[in-house]
Amino acid sequence: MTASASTMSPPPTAEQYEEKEFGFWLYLMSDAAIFALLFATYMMMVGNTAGGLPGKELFSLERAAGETALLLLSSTAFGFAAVALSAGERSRTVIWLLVTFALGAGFICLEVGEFWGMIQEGAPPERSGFLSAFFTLVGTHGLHVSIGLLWIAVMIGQVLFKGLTAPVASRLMRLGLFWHFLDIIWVIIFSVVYLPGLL
Amino acid sequence: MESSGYPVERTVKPYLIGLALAVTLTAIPFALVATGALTKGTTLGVIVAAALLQIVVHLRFFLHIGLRTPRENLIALAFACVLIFIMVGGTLWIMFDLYHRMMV
Amino acid sequence: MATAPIIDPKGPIILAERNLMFSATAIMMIVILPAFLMTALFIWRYRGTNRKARYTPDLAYFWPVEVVVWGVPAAIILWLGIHLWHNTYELDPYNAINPSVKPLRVDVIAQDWKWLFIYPEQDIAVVNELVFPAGRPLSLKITSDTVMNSFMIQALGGQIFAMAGMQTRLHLLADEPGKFWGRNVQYSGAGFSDQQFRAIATTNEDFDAWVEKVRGAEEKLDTATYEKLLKPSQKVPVTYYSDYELNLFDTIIAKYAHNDADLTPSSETAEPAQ
Amino acid sequence: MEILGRFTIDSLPFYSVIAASGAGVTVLGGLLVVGVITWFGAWRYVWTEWLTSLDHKKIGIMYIMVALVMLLRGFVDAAMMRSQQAIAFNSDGYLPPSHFDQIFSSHGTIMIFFMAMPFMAGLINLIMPQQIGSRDVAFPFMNSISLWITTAGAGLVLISLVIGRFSTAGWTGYPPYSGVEFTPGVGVDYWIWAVLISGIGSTMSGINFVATIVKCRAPGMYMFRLPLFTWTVFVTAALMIFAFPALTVACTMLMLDRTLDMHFFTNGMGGNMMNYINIFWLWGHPEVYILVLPAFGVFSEVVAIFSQKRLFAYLSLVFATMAIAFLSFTVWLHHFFTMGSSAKVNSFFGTMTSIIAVPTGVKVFDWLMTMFRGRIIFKPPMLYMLGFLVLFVIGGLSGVLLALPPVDYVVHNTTFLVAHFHNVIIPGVVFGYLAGYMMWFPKAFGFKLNEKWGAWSFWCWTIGFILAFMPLYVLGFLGMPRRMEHYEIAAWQPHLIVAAVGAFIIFLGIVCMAIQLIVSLRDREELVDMTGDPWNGRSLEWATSSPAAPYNFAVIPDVKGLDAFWQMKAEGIAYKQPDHYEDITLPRNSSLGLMIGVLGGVFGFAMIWWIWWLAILSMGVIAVLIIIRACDDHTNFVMPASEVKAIEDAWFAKIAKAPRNEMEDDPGFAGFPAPEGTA
Ligand code: HEA
Ligand code: HEA
Ligand code: CUA
Ligand SMILES: [Cu+2]
Repeated sequence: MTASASTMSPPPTAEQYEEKEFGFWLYLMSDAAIFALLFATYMMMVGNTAGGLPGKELFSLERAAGETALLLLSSTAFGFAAVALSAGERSRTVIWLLVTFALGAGFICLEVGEFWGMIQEGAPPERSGFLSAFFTLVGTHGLHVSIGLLWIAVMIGQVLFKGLTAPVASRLMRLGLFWHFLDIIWVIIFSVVYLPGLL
Repeated sequence: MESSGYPVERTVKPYLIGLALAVTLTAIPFALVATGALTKGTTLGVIVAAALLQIVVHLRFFLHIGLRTPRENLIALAFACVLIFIMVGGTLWIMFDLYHRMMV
Repeated sequence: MATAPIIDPKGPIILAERNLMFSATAIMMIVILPAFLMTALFIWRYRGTNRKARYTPDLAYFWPVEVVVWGVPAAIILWLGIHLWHNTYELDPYNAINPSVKPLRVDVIAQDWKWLFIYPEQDIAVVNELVFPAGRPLSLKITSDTVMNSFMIQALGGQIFAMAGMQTRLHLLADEPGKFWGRNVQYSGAGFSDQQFRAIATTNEDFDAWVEKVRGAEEKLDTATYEKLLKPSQKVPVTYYSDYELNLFDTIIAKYAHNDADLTPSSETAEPAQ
Repeated sequence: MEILGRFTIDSLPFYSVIAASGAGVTVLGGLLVVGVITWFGAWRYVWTEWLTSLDHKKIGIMYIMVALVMLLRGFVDAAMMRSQQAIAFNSDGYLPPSHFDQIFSSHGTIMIFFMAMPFMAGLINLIMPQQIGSRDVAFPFMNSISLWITTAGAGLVLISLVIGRFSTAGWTGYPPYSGVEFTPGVGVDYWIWAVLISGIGSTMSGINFVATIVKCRAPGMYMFRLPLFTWTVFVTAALMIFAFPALTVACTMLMLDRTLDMHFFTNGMGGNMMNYINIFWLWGHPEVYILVLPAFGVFSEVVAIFSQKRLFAYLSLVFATMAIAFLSFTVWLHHFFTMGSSAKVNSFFGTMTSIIAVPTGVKVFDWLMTMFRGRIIFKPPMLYMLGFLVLFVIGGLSGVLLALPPVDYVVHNTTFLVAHFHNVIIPGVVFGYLAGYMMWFPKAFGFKLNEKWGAWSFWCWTIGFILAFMPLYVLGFLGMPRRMEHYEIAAWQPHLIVAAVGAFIIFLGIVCMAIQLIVSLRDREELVDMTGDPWNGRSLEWATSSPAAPYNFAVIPDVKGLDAFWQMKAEGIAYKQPDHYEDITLPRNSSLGLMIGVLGGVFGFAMIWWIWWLAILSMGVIAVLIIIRACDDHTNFVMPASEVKAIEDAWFAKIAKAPRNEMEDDPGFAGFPAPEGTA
């Protein structure tokens, strides 16, 4: 396009935010399909321990409960950030985002610890089909959470530097969708992986 | 699922309700597994039911899916549910059928 | 050795499979031929230069046409679906062919790039040659000690995959003595093109004679010989083994066992809703 | 850790003359392009007008150029296979197995992922926003990322010619053969990463197209007024969103098996290769309809325009499209009937498969009914349409035969299957896209394509196709497996020779298309399309100028019904210049999409060769670039009304002195005369 006639760009319209939100929603649906197939694979492969340790001896109910609590609280904390955002309160938004971040980071720490412990116990992903499926499924969720953390950090920066402008607010709303979506995935993870595994 | 940059008026209330429900629906299956109070089959049933309910709770109170949600988002969600059901259900059906035919 | 099973089926399985194909093709002609005819006719009749033909630029809907256009194909597919269902059950390769006749059991192992046939009742093993009496059902258990293969003797019937750690079944029957061509049809690497074997249907007497001949072979298929045989090799000549290691077939499957525990759906929860 | 991962000097293709010359041609081709651009001093132009452009029309054209380049490669592969098989009776031919298997793998991969998919994405990008009366797609920047990472995937396939080797596991990459145990080396990794990367691009395209069609329609353009091409795009894009995750999962797990020694699909250790096949086809089957549905859309437009008649049974066609799309998710097992599933499973999936014939048949007959009582004009797009009608039906018939499990047991993995899918893909997909290419070319470049050479290309394609693939049905009955490098059965050879001749005639068809392009470029003055509506079209893309202005529509049209533009012409409200214009907001160029694409390619390359530092570095930079973009609130610019007015005035001046619409000169013409000029 010719550069001849560019004035400053106007603010996006309400429809454009709606488009973005819809697009992001579609992405989440697509991502849900990825997780669904990982779940299906895991369900098929739980028994394929190839003589290695099964889930019963690897998982810990306390740790799973701790991870669940952290993630659930961070989801709620994000909700409070959204409330602050809709009230236009910048510093309260930032504070709640920080809380969300901290809780999410705590979740990642627990999970990394869990993975590390399993590897130490002689149950790394290359030990059996079951462990490959476990690490891939739970690890993919963890990777998403990590990306979410990075995104939260970026958004904290944006709120601080740009304020609660319309584009920033719209990005925060999409981040919220993402974060709550990961919580749903986690609910399925503990219901499919940890609880039946420990039963 | 808001349409303009700013979210519509949000209150703390749905989040608190959601949190309370989610905590309950998590605590029940965890407690059952921890205590072994019920038989294996029943516990599994409860786990599945609690998970499904909790998904609905999250969708309702955290993602604010509801009647005000734009219709196309709901259609996309419903379509996703159907397809995921086909993909996961089909996969499990096929794979366990093959398993029974081959691992004798 | 290649015969087109379509023209010249050599056994009841392939005959049934072929007949299904013929009747399906025939029934589909009910819609396929009109499609051709209409195309030809409309091209000719409604060519732009033909000013005599009627021209109705706004004709966009006529419900009887829609009824026919949905209804006739649906009826054909209904017919086809019934036959499909019926024949798939009938021709399930796991089905024993004629339960009143005792089949000949052969265990088949795919290797890179050859086929090993074990005759558990005769206590012999053969590479790249499958001999069996005509008129007596052949009951095959098939596995692979390498990548996925697919076993097919097209003159007698369809194929089935051979996979490590798993066992598939195939039942075939040759009407008359003859020599057929069998091979792997699933790409398996450099030696794929030559991964073929002779399938020979004989008379009962010839079969017994052949078994005696193999029993007289010097080599036995013990673990060491098997390991040697397993190494990738191409264009392997027919080899006879007068005896083989006990439970060889099951040992090969067990090598790749997933787990001792049973893999049943019971230990899983239902599918996630989304 | 080695700084270059597992790269060694042996990775260069000096092991065989053929491989080395392939590499040489690839490198030379690249150098040639760079040389030509430099020679004309066009870098600046190429950079600002094309590479960094976010204009959907230009992105569309670039997609098609990628498809064109890859088509050459895919065709060379096909020609090599055909000639090898023609001579390899009782001899080894000229290709060793280790080369032949790379060729069928790269042919299948390229044709599906890097020829058909980009061609499709290109046509969609070019036309769909104009058909719905929009100024752009919903997410122009993401569109550019999709383009460039698809191109990066294609680049990886090309690089595999020069550095290392390509996969030998076919386009389906079945484990355990594709696992490290049986195929160590980089080949399969090239395949995995090329497919994974471009697959992500396709998922993003799918999201983009759905969002565009849902959110960016002109006022009055209700869903049930969408032109049929747009409908098929919508459905295809929805399939892309939900099918590509399966490909991503299958390939990722295979990659984890190969790279991190996991055991998803290995022999033993708890691996289960059947699951790969299951998940792969969970994508693979919808994929073939992803390819063919937009082609059906093109045919629906072509048949109405060139029969000069309204499309027959619009609603039926829409519902048939939806039915095909939905059913395509319920049939995937038909690709592995022979794996040993029980009769219950096989007959369920067989039945679901044959049901697809019903909505497809509805389409065929509704297209025929569109021709009924029409005035058919035999321009090249219509020729392709007619060729499709006749030939595709045969391919569909063989598909239904394959859907019968007992029949499939006999012909699965034989050339009968190869014949089936070329028989649906070439008349269906390729003819469809070529018809679209010839019909919409003026929309992209402002002049029409030579029709004589177009007709010749059609005849070569059709005759060549029949000769090249009908013998394969026979060969399938003669038991010839697919992927055979040589054979010992004399009865096969005559058929294979005929097939080779057929491939050569197809090649002539492609030559005709090249000539057509050159001749048309030369005669572009005569072939110029002044009105923007060279075929007396029906939908909104014909309401814009050719090529369309950056904003497509200076004033967003108000849609009153089906065949929106036709209606405007009928009511005489087309080509009315409004008395004033408004400022128009458009996306600003961005080089980030290109950079992300290039870095995505680098990342894939690093993962293939285990150059971990480079992988981390390129991923890191991609993350930074995305963050930069995510913090940018000024991604648009405004084109002032005065500039819009200037562009529009020039177009209306052109319309005013437009020669008679050339459709009018056709003896069969029956529609509206071209506009006399502006009011
Ligand atoms: C889109 C898919 C596509 C297309 C178009 C083709 C086209 C052709 N293919 Fe095929 N082919 C496959 C997909 C395709 N193929 C697949 C998936 C496999 C399986 C691979 C495997 O085994 O794993 C295969 C395998 C395959 C084999 C191997 C068979 C075997 O296993 O033994 C052979 C053998 O000769 C073959 C031949 C040909 C020939 C001669 C053509 C030619 O006739 C046609 C030449 C076509 C073109 C050159 C493209 C046309 C496009 C244009 C002309 C675009 C023009 C663009 C613009 C003008 C902008 N193909
Ligand atoms: C664009 C691509 C495309 C399309 C449109 C189709 C269309 C169909 N395909 Fe095909 N198929 C492929 C591409 C495609 N296929 C590829 C690439 C492979 C193999 C890949 C590989 O292994 O490498 C394959 C393989 C394949 C198999 C697996 C075979 C095997 O591996 O052994 C099967 C089996 O069911 C099948 C069936 C069908 C059917 C029933 C249709 C139907 O949709 C066809 C419907 C159309 C008609 C029937 C004609 C028109 C209708 C009428 C005129 C009237 C109504 C007709 C009746 C009532 C009968 N296909
Ligand atoms: Cu997209 Cu407006
Ligand atoms: Cu299919």
